[in-house]
Amino acid sequence: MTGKIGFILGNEAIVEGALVSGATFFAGYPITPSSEIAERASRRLPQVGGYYLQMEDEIASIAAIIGASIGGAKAFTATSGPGFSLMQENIGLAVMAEVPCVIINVQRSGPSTGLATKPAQADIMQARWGRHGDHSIIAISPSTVQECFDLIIFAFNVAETYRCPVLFMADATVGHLREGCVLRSKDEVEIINRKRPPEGLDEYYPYKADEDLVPPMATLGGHYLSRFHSSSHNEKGLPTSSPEEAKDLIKRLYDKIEKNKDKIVKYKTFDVDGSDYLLIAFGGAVRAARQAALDAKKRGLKVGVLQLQTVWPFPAEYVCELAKDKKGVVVPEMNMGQIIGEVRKAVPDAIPVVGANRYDGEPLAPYEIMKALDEVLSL
Amino acid sequence: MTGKIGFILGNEAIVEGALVSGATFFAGYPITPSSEIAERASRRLPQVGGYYLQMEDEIASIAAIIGASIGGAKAFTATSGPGFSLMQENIGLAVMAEVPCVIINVQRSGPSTGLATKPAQADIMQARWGRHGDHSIIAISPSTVQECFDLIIFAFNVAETYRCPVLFMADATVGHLREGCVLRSKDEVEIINRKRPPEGLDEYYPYKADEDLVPPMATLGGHYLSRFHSSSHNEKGLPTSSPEEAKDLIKRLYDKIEKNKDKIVKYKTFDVDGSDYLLIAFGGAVRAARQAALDAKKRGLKVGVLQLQTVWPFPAEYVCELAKDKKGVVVPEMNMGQIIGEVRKAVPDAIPVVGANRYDGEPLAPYEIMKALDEVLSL
Amino acid sequence: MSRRSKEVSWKAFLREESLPHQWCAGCGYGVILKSMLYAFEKSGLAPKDVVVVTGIGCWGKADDYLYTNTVHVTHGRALPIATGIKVANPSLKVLALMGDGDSATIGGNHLIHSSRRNIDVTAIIANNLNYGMTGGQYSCTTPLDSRTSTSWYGDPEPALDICRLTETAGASFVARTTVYHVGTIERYILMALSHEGFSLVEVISPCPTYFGRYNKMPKAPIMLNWLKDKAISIERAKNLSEEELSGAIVTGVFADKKGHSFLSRYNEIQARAKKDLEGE
Amino acid sequence: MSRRSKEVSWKAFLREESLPHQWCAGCGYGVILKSMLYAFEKSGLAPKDVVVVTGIGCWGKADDYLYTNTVHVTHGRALPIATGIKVANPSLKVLALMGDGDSATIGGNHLIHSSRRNIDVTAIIANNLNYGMTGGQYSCTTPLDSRTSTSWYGDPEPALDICRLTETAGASFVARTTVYHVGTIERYILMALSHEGFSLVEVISPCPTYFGRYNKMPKAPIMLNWLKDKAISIERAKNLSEEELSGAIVTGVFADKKGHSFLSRYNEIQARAKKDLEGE
Amino acid sequence: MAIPEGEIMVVEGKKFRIEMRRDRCKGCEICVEFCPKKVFEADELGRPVPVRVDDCIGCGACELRCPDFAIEVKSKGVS
Amino acid sequence: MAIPEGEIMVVEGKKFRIEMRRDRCKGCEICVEFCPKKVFEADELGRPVPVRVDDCIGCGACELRCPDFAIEVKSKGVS
Amino acid sequence: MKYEIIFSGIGGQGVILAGSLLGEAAVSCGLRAAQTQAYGVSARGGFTKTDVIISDDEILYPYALTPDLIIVLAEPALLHYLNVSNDNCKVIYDSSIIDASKYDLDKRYFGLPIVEIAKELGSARSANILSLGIAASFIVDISLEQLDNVLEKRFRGKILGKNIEILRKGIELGKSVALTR
Amino acid sequence: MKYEIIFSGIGGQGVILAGSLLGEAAVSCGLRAAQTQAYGVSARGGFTKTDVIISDDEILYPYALTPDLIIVLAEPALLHYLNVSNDNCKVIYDSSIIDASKYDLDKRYFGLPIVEIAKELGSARSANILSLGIAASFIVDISLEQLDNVLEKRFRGKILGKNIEILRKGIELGKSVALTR
Ligand SMILES: Cc1ncc(C[n+]2csc(CCOP(=O)(O)OP(=O)(O)O)c2C)c(N)n1
Ligand SMILES: Cc1ncc(C[n+]2csc(CCOP(=O)(O)OP(=O)(O)O)c2C)c(N)n1
Ligand code: SF4
Ligand code: SF4
Ligand code: SF4
Ligand code: SF4
Repeated sequence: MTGKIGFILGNEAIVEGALVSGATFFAGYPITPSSEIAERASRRLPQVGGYYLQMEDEIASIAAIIGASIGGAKAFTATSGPGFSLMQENIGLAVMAEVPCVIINVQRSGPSTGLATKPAQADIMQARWGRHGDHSIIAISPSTVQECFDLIIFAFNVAETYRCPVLFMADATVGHLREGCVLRSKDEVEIINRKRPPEGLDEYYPYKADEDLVPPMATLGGHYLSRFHSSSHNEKGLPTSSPEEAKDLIKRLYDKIEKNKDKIVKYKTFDVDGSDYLLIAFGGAVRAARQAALDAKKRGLKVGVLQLQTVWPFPAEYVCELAKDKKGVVVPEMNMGQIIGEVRKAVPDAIPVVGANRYDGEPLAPYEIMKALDEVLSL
Repeated sequence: MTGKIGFILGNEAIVEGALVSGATFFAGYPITPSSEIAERASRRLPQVGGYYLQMEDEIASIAAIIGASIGGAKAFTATSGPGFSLMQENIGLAVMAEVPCVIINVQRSGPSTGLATKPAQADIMQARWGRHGDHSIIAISPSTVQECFDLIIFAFNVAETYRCPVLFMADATVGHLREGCVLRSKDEVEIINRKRPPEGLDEYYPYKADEDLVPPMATLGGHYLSRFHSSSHNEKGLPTSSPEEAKDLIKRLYDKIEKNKDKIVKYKTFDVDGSDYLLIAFGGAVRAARQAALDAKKRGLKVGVLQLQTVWPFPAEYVCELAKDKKGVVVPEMNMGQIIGEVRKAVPDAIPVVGANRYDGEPLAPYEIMKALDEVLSL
Repeated sequence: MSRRSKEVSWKAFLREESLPHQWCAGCGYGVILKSMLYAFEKSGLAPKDVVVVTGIGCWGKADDYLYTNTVHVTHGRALPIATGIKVANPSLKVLALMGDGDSATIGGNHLIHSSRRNIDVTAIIANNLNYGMTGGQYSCTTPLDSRTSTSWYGDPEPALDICRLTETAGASFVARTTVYHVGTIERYILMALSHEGFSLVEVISPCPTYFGRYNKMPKAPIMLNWLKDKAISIERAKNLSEEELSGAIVTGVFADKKGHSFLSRYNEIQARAKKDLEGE
Repeated sequence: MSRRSKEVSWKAFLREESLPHQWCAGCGYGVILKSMLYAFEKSGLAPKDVVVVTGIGCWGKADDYLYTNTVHVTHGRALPIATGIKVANPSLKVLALMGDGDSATIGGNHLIHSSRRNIDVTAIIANNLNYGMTGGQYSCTTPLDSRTSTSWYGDPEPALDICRLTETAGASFVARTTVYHVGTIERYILMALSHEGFSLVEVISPCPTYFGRYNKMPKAPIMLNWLKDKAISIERAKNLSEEELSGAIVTGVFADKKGHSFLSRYNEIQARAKKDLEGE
Repeated sequence: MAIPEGEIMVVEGKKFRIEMRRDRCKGCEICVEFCPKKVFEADELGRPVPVRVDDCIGCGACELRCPDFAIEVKSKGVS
Repeated sequence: MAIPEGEIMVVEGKKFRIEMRRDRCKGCEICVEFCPKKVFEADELGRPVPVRVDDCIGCGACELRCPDFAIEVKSKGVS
Repeated sequence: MKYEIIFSGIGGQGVILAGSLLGEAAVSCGLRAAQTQAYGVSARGGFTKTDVIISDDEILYPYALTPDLIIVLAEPALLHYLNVSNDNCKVIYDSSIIDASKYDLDKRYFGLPIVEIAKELGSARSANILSLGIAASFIVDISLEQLDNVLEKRFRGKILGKNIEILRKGIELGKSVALTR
Repeated sequence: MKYEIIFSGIGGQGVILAGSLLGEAAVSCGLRAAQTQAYGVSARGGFTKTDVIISDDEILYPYALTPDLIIVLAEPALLHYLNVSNDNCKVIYDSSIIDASKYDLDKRYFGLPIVEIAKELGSARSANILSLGIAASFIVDISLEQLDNVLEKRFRGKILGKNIEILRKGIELGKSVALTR
């Protein structure tokens, strides 16, 4: 499969991208609209010597990929809202024990069972805050089938680089979209693997971080003994209740994401230079946003689009930088307004920020964004 | 137990308050530092003809209280971080199916297993955003043992009034604190019970709301047939995939909380009139904040305290109103800074907002708040 | 034959206006639903006395077609929710309708602990040997090596025997039949409804759309005949070796024990507690 | 007696510097830990080949005292995590150490599905008949009517028989003993370690601090003698009625079946898949 | 052709009357297969028609087995 | 009195030597109860002392049963 | 160049397959294509549709806003498209299974006996392939060769042969309609 | 009037009980009281402590910031309180089980053979009640009657009698220390 173009589903492109990343382990529990990921993974992984595990539920699924990653594999799971909610506790485990893995949420309309087959982007705040305890998290969101492929590779790369779970927040509009997609080969993309400790150490401290705040991860069954821990622990991986050690750990886990934001945050801009208005969107909503910007151009308006490929950590400084000389900002989302809260925090009070929201299970349309833009124009 | 004073744990006061509220059903799974709630409930409930169920896990626990509430009981559960994370999916069910119930989270230090016996307030953003899909939620937080008693009654009352789950966000500093507490009797407090449909309707529509946006809840086994539904549903409680109906439902569920904010938001102020600085805190941190304000007074500073007894919905307008003529705001929290984000959104850009945070498992101390106040002074 | 209606007619429990139902052509769920309605009729229950809790799955849509109290919940959680309802309101007859995925895969923990607790709830498990709702993936009951949408090369996991498991865990009434053996469905459900303690009826059901299609049985009649061929009564099974039984569907009543339901035990707890309170 | 060390000495697996351990006086967990170390020694394994996954609970603290690879996870999830490790890295010997609450109450679903899957992992369940870590609440294995910190008036729920349940679910090696029968712990663990497929050893352990104290056995020796009295070998149990067995602790090997572990089955899947790929 | 909702096709036999709600029938052919007297035959769209209704012995198998509440067999004595 | 860490109490018997890590011992009295020769007796704080070490037959029960890695029984032939 | 095409019908008719084959052929011809699908209880006979956008430029919004062509294979689907806004849109419905006389359809609506023709050509189930041909005929830039190619990837043996034949018939039919454009 | 008192020791010594009895007695006397506890692996012999704040006014911060009295029943606890900042604080440690000679303690530290005295009075396990008495002696507003009352609620029979006696001995001891204040 070298560089060939496929006309495939976003969900399928995710699997192909994961394979190129070197993923050999998938564990999941089917759920609409993510099931094609499981289905393709079940067929593709054993072909390449990998494993597809269908677990008894989503808790077991996230647990199994954490285990597989500890065991040395690149591992991923896929789910949607209800399953994502069930995974929260153990996403926290991956954060605390510093286990790289990728969790895909193909978002559908909620709350609860909601409209099980219909798209939404209403789990994006949950991605940030869904589990207990202080921590930061990485979330990435694709808007095209090609991005499903390219960004899942990026997701695996950052997971491996920062020894942490990465949330891949797709949605049903992209997961169930078929488009042409260049299926790049391993040689055509950058693949990052987890940092290993140097050989010949007297003692390997599994949680002793390098300057990048990330501790090297030893190969299980290799020369060093490894320890992984869900409680507050010291550098040796032994539990501690020392306030200092506890604080240092939480702070490092937070900082290794926040202080490396530059490298984690990925975005795209369209016509932002010299534009008067800015649309800020992520995932499926980007498509409508770009169409709306084009339509607005026909009306003589200068509208730029900022696509957040990385949603968390949120690039507040960059958003502020980009927005501060605009006349107004519109935030199109397929939810009641979630990321708009971050935009509002980032953007100076003086600049109007208006949402273009849809939460009835239907994809957001360009005209709705235009309406929001008109609202901004009228302010 | 009429109006007598007990010297009891916050966790115990919660159970006594729940009993006064008329709660007859508890289902839970033990976890530090909430277990005394289960323990006391297991002893007290059968004494009054109620039921204590120890379920197989926290998912079953929240499910059982949802069932019990549907069955007609006032029901509650108690947990801490890991269990709270596991409950998220079915808290969403209670939101969607509109089932009144109270979920107590005695917060401890995370993420993951963290410092299992030590206090924190780091699940408060999770309380707001922990589950998938758009919705609003109510969260209440006590700062004294007396408030454990009084506010749990309030929690049951709002749950019953608005037919929704209410999150009672205590923390280990309060749950494991013993203080004198007036154990008021049923006659001394206001007890609200769920609204029932009028008799003699031709057909009862289980999800047809009154003007207050809340649908009356029929007695199960009574005259009308009831329907409860986790998917998008119409007024009859039948599933729908109509975008209009889906939207109306989500919007109503959101509005019934947000538009009734006045009645749901409960707070206390201390010396805010004429003060130059404002401390905004909730739960256990209030104690340190009030001490710090007192200490500051000795230094000649005028510092007021706003205690958010209701944290969600967040009273942004009121916070803005109160803060807008202050020289600065400090937000003390036993976390890395969570509610401060809401305060920042609410308060005009010009007013400095500084956090006083502690997240090493130790309770926040007054001097740490003083330090933050000094930082504000220096701005 | 139209049914003899001594009590409330089965039709009173059916939301006819919701028909045709959304199940596929040849899906066995309509048959199970109808059998349950027949059992309701015979049970002497009125719609308002009945609470049907459904999980998520094709079978979980059964509540759409019912005029009883209905509670449509999250995937896997029907049993603990039914438990709460029953305990809070013991006068109601509470049923939990679950697919095999719902009850035994994601919901397996609640299944064993409900069995152990012997909670006074009736579980009706429609086992179509795969996940119908999400497109035919394998389930914990999918026969070893079967093809499904996630086991293109065969399912590497052996199937769970729901009846043996729940019996071992302590369920006091356990029975299994198939949609082919249609008359027994009603009979077992009726027995379950009158049982005190946890009762469970598992009905193996054809899913021609997925399980059938993936396994060379694309039409309902073929699947029904397959069920007929695979079925062995529990009495006959007793004299067969494990090998002879491999792949068979053992049908019949696995357990039917009286007494000591959760509620009866909890009554004692309450009595002791009240004494304790008086003694305080 | 100091141990004959043919292979790596058991002491090489022990983090002596972490002693004294945090378990209470008389807690049986130290004995189980030591027996496991002896089994490690005899197994011929080296510390780096061993991965011990622990859940949350008193027994879940065992990793603090081990020089092996250790993975301390969330409550109830040791088995699926162990599953992931083993599948990703089949050359490792993967153990899951769990309490009764961890393994069978909150973790019950993983327990039955790991059994069914016959995943090549060894589960060592320390069953102290209650939740030690959180202060002695009842568990799914607490004997009916026992007093605990949440069953002041007696536990209304019957106890789960972990061995019978997992055997029924498909576990291929299942054995139970008690801390009183100390020699058998090492023996069963050694058998489990050399078993292909899912192996499980349940050890009933005294918790004098909680279960003992609440049930008139506040000291370890009393509890050990109680275990001795309650124990009946599986051979003897075969000839006893259900009534005679009520309250007894049946010990011995419940299942020891060869072949068809998950990994061996998945190897076949991969072989078929590779053919499919070539055929594409 | 779409079948109007609620329309009942009544086919009278010698002893029994078969009433079919064809708007509910999905053509699974269970009745065709399991009628012991082979009363039904599938039409071109796979929908059963009781072509040999006179052979009907009123066993009710089709009614019982129809998953779609589409068949009722009525004894002609009763209305 | 606190027992210094790591200090080993060695009691020599005729055939066997009992080494006790009293800093690890928690006084559960299992060794006292289960020694077939009743070699141990509990001191005032409940900590076992091998008072009849000469009776020791080297069965190792105390070592095996001690949950705290506090006892080793050594044959005097071996070092 | 940009086309917005909708295939609609009920679950089981294979309209989504038709859409994906069209998109795939377009991509093989060097065009861009995006195909969305509305999931419902589709496997169980409910309304289904797929939007196919084909363009020589980047496709931004992937849903049909101003469809150029709508193919309707069942009555419930027709109900969805009774009020199409685009004046230039053609709506082709299967007159062999839809009685359109009760609707007041303007000249944008054409009835073709799709299932009947497919049946005549040997397979009523290939109505979707006939529809594919009809749709393909509207897009000059899609070559017959690539259409054959995608069919070859999807089908084997006798069915493949049938479908190749049916595809051609569809293109023919489509052209006859296009003439009235 | 405000007192900050800390009882400390290791798990199993009942220091938390002592604290809660003191608080309860205070509340019964119409005072305010707050009692916190540090949980650790306390049931398993680790360090435990409880802060008891007693005041006639509302208690804001419930932790002892400037303790007036610290009672130390085990060596690991003493280590926590070697550097108390408050000049007026008294630290009373159990000299029968702590060898304080290795520490350089100033005059705020007093050794009392608490366990030994308790043992003499019949129950080494009642060292916590002795401590309760010591602490109570420092707070004039707590009446002996209420202290007896809370003991009566907690204990029965012979143990109650013993504890009432031990309590009195504690108060006596406390007073003797207070004299040096
Ligand atoms: C937490 C969660 N996980 C997954 C799903 C997706 N899902 C819906 S139904 C189902 C399984 C259906 O199988 P089964 O329970 O056997 O019922 P059937 O549809 O076969 O009747 C799944 C996996 C969900 N709704 N919620
Ligand atoms: C999700 C979750 N729920 C609850 C807890 C609290 N908890 C910790 S250990 C434990 C039970 C301990 O019992 P068991 O597993 O039998 O082990 P033991 O302590 O008795 O050895 C519980 C309920 C937790 N840590 N996580
Ligand atoms: S998918 Fe299977 S189980 Fe679901 S309705 Fe269709 S035939 Fe029935
Ligand atoms: S509480 Fe029980 S299980 Fe836990 S360490 Fe103590 S004796 Fe052992
Ligand atoms: S059994 Fe029923 S649904 Fe099936 S073909 Fe016959 S009448 Fe139609
Ligand atoms: S068995 Fe061990 S811990 Fe117990 S008393 Fe004897 S030496 Fe001490």
